[in-house]
Amino acid sequence: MSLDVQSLACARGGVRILAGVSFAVARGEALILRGPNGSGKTTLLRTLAGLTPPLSGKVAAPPEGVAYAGHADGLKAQLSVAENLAFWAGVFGATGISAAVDAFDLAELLDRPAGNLSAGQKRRLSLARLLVTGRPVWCLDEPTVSLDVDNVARFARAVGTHLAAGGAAVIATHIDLGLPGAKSLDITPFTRAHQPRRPHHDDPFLSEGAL
Amino acid sequence: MSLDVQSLACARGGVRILAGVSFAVARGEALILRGPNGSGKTTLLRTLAGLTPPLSGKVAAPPEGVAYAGHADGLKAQLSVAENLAFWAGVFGATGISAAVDAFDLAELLDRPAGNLSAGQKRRLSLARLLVTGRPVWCLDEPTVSLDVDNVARFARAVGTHLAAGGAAVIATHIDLGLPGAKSLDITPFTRAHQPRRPHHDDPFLSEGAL
Amino acid sequence: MPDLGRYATEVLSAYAVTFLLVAVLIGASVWKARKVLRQLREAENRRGSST
Amino acid sequence: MKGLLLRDLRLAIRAGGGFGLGLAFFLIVTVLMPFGIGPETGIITAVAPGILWVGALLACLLSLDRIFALDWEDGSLELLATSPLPLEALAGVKALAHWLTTGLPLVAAAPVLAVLLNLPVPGFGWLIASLAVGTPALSAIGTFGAALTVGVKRGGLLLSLLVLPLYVPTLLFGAEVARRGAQGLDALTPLALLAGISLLALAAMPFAAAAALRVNLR
Amino acid sequence: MKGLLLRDLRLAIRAGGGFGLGLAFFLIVTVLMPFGIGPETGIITAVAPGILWVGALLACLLSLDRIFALDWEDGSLELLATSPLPLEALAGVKALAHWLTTGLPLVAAAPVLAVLLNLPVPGFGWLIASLAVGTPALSAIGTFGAALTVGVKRGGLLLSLLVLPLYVPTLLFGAEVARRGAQGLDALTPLALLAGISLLALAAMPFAAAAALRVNLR
Amino acid sequence: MSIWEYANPRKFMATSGALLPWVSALAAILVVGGLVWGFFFTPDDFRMGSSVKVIYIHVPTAIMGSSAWFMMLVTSLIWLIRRHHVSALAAKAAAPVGMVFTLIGLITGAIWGQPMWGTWWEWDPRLTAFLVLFLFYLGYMALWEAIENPDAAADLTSVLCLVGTVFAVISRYALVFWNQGLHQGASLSLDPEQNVADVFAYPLWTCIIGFLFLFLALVLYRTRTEIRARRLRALIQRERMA
Ligand code: HEM
Ligand SMILES: Nc1ncnc2c1ncn2[C@@H]1O[C@H](COP(=O)(O)OP(=O)(O)OP(=O)(O)O)[C@@H](O)[C@H]1O
Ligand SMILES: Nc1ncnc2c1ncn2[C@@H]1O[C@H](COP(=O)(O)OP(=O)(O)OP(=O)(O)O)[C@@H](O)[C@H]1O
Ligand SMILES: [Mg+2]
Ligand SMILES: [Mg+2]
Repeated sequence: MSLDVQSLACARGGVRILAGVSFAVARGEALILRGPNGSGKTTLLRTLAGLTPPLSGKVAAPPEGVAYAGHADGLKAQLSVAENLAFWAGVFGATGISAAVDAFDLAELLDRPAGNLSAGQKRRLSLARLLVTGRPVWCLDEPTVSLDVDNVARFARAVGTHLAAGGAAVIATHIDLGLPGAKSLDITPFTRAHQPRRPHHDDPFLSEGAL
Repeated sequence: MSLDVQSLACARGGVRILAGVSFAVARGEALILRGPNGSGKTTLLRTLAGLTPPLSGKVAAPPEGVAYAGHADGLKAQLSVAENLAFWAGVFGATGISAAVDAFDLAELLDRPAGNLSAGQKRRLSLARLLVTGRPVWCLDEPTVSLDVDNVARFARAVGTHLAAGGAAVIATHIDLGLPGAKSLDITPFTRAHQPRRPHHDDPFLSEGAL
Repeated sequence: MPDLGRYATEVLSAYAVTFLLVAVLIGASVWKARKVLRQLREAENRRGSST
Repeated sequence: MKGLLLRDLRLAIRAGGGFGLGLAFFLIVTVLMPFGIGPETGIITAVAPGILWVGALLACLLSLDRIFALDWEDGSLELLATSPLPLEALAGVKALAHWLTTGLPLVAAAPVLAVLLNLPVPGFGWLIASLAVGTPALSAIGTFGAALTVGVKRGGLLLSLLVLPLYVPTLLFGAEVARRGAQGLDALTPLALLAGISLLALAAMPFAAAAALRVNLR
Repeated sequence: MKGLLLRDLRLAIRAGGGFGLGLAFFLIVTVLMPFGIGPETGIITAVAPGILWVGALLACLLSLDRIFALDWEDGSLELLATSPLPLEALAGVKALAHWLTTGLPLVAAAPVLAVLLNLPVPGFGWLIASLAVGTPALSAIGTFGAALTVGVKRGGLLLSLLVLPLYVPTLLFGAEVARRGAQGLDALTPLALLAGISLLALAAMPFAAAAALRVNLR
Repeated sequence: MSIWEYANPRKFMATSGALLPWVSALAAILVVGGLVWGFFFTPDDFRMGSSVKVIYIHVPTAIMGSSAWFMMLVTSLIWLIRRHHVSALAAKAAAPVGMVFTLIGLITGAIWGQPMWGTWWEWDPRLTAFLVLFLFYLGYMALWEAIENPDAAADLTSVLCLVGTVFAVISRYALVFWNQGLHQGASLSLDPEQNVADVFAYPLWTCIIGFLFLFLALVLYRTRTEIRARRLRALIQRERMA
């Protein structure tokens, strides 16, 4: 089992957003997170990646950890595409960047400063970073934003390869990614609006009775 | 005729990206710009909005000007949703923000600081800004990024209303927006790769012969 | 060599500093000119061979 | 334009205490200086007007990069540039907002700090006058510098490098007014010259800043 | 970690001349001070060590907000936090990179500026020694401050406010070393104390900074 | 044919290539000749002793240090008004040269100050204004480096040059007001009463003209490099976009 989530409650900025989330993603599996805007996909992914501590419940991730890619690209405008990738390869102890470059067709852009790329090119570069992390579980937040149709397909292939190699992925998205065997999870039932009123609150100042 | 573009050449960072672009958008019409990542949609829209001067050719826009919405949201994290909208309404001399709030269903978010919104909520707010500009021509760069299906439909309705009121819109996007009568323009033929080599260059340092 | 008297250090160091700085300036200019010229040649060749 | 000014003031207050911060920085520099200089009161009194002026100048400097950079980063500057507001007015309003949040509090606080540095009491009036007349020039010149470097990420240091030489005449006359005032000499002439510089800066800078913004937005 | 250090140095150089800028700022502050204080050489010489130390401190201060803010804004900091690199190492490397781009050049340039302020020649050695020993503390403490304020947009002024009080002991002993050195008195004791502060800051700050980062990233 | 023809990069390269050897030779002959003349074949001054020999480098470099800024002002204006690229690049090329000459003027002045005034540095308006000029050079060059798009950099540095000039002039007056000073007045003025003796004046003039030619040679040479670098940049960008 690659990622195992049990009755997780997540908060953002001190407010509980989700509660009672449980699911498991095995090796070779992808899970698509669905839910309307503001339902808490980003919040959940940040908790899975270990950036925000969970309010309650637990996340069992593999010991090598999770690779996270959020709404922001995390690129250095002054460094070239190759330098950006090589830096992350160095941080994660990867051996080379060529596989990542090939998977996202970055060969022609290698010498360009990342700041001069178009929105979709930047996104491709930031997705290529996932391949140099060598991590088994990917947590991706709307990875295909501003990608054109060809590049969405390229991304789907990259995810497919990752899964085939025994990886796992949790992907929040609003569009159809074209990943054949992927399970899908709608997080709406776990949001506050759909939860029963609970006697026990996460915020100690919210317990019953006026002050 | 609302927007009339004649043999326009656009540059980004001093490099010519597009040449020979000509089209016209009449009142009540929408034009969808298509093209793969990095083909020059953003560059073209910035030129239409008057941010970058054209290399050659001309853009005839209505005297009231063009409303532009780019990849960046242009929101102030510390101001509430209502304050953000009211500010732009003030700048553009609009009378109120309630139409914009209704069109993008922002009523529940009005008091929230814009920095605490989710990606899709931010995007809705930044689209609502278009309604308070009161400008007849909208130039939108991938407006539906991170919107869920309901909100894409909401956006399409807002564009429809704008067109019905005699407005016009130029929209770059990779997905299907569900705008019925919209024309579509693929900009690939105007990119450098598809242009004949020209003897005369836009850059005086590129003329033939070594230095 | 003229007798510089008690100002020898001052005068000589002034001249030395001047020569040093001018030499650095000329050296840097030549170095950059060479580098740019070499790179430009390479770029022109690439361009020539590709067309 | 009023809306823009109000927004900028509101942002300055919400984003971590606009008014207070410049003031606090001013206070700290003034307090630190004696630590650096050593405890002899005589020397401190002699250099007090200069320290106060340099402190005011640095407090201005540190807040300059907020003028345009925030709007640049989140895309508001592009949107403002396509709005009906001319860029010259934008630059003027920005300079005004900067002065209101930085210069004005300094003027108000200067006498208190002057006490800390043992400035002679008759000099207080002149100190306040010099700051009141001089700080608008600092804001106007700084707005120009901020417009020049708006495209440079975290260009705070570059901005200081460009702006500080431009601050020289303002600082010279400002400190001269304060110093002469403290010594009971005639301070009207430098004050008039300082006012001249301020007027020049206020009149010319919005145009230079707008030109720089236009280039940077291309 | 080496990769991170190299990246930071490279960024500092590309993003508008990292090494040169701190230096230039130092130079300018040193030049501005006499403008404020007045041209009398005697007074300037008396306050020279203090001015140099305050100048160095401000040059550090102005570049602090680059330490984490850029990585925060573009999302790299989140990615680094989920990487195998412990946040403590990250903070240490960042402090080192900051010192290499800011502190080190200041140490090298100080004697030249000392000439401008007529510092007596025997004091030069002590001035350099005090800066060499003291600036690492400035970078380490500053890194902690930067980690505390990383979530605040353009928190430059807030950062200065937090960090300045923490800088007081370093400044006190540093300027004391330089002053005693210039006057030919014994400067070894304050130098030893300064070294103690530096060691303490270097040892403790990475942990404090990492804790602050962890909170800010939540 | 108008003078603006020379603003075309190709034309400029041809002309400057032909001129450069002559200008450099002249510069070398005049500078070396003037310095040798001054250093070996002039007597000591009755007041300043042998230290007067510093004048042959101090004065020419100081003059060129400020003239270089003036040249940059003119070329910046030409760029802003007529948008000739070579003009902007010439300003960029001149800045480091002017900066180094200013630095030499400062250092030799400081060295000279020690025997003459008993101090390395004095907050004299002349000297201080010169120091401020040096700071302007630093800022100007830093701005060129910081901005990536060459045309935008040319625009912004030109505006900075204009604004900076105005403030440099104001600073000069402010400094005189602030401190009356020690430094020599004009010693090569038209008024024969004030002038230095002819023995010093002739080699001095040779050096001034020599340094002028040295400046010209360096600026021509560096402008050629800048033009090539600009073309290199354009070529590389086109390669990448293709
Ligand atoms: C750091 C110290 C000094 C600096 C920065 C400095 C700077 C200058 C400058 C800017 C000029 C003006 C050139 C022009 O544009 O006409 C100049 C000229 C001159 N300096 Fe200095 N100077 C310094 C020290 C000295 C000293 C110590 C002496 C001799 C006692 C001296 C003697 C002269 C003379 C004779 C001229 C020529 C004046 C003229 O013909 O206009 N300078 N210096
Ligand atoms: N910093 C914050 N402080 C408080 N509330 C926040 C903060 N960030 C987000 N929220 C709120 O938390 C809820 C969940 O946000 P989240 O970003 O997880 O949504 P999402 O599912 O990713 O939405 P989207 O599809 O728009 O990206 C939203 O209602 C949002 O307004
Ligand atoms: N600042 C810049 N300097 C130089 N080239 C740039 C700059 N910004 C973008 N480019 C290049 O210009 C081309 C067009 O970019 P543009 O952003 O217009 O593409 P786009 O069609 O909007 O792409 P996307 O769908 O990815 O947003 C791209 O090849 C890009 O790499
Ligand atoms: Mg989200
Ligand atoms: Mg785009």
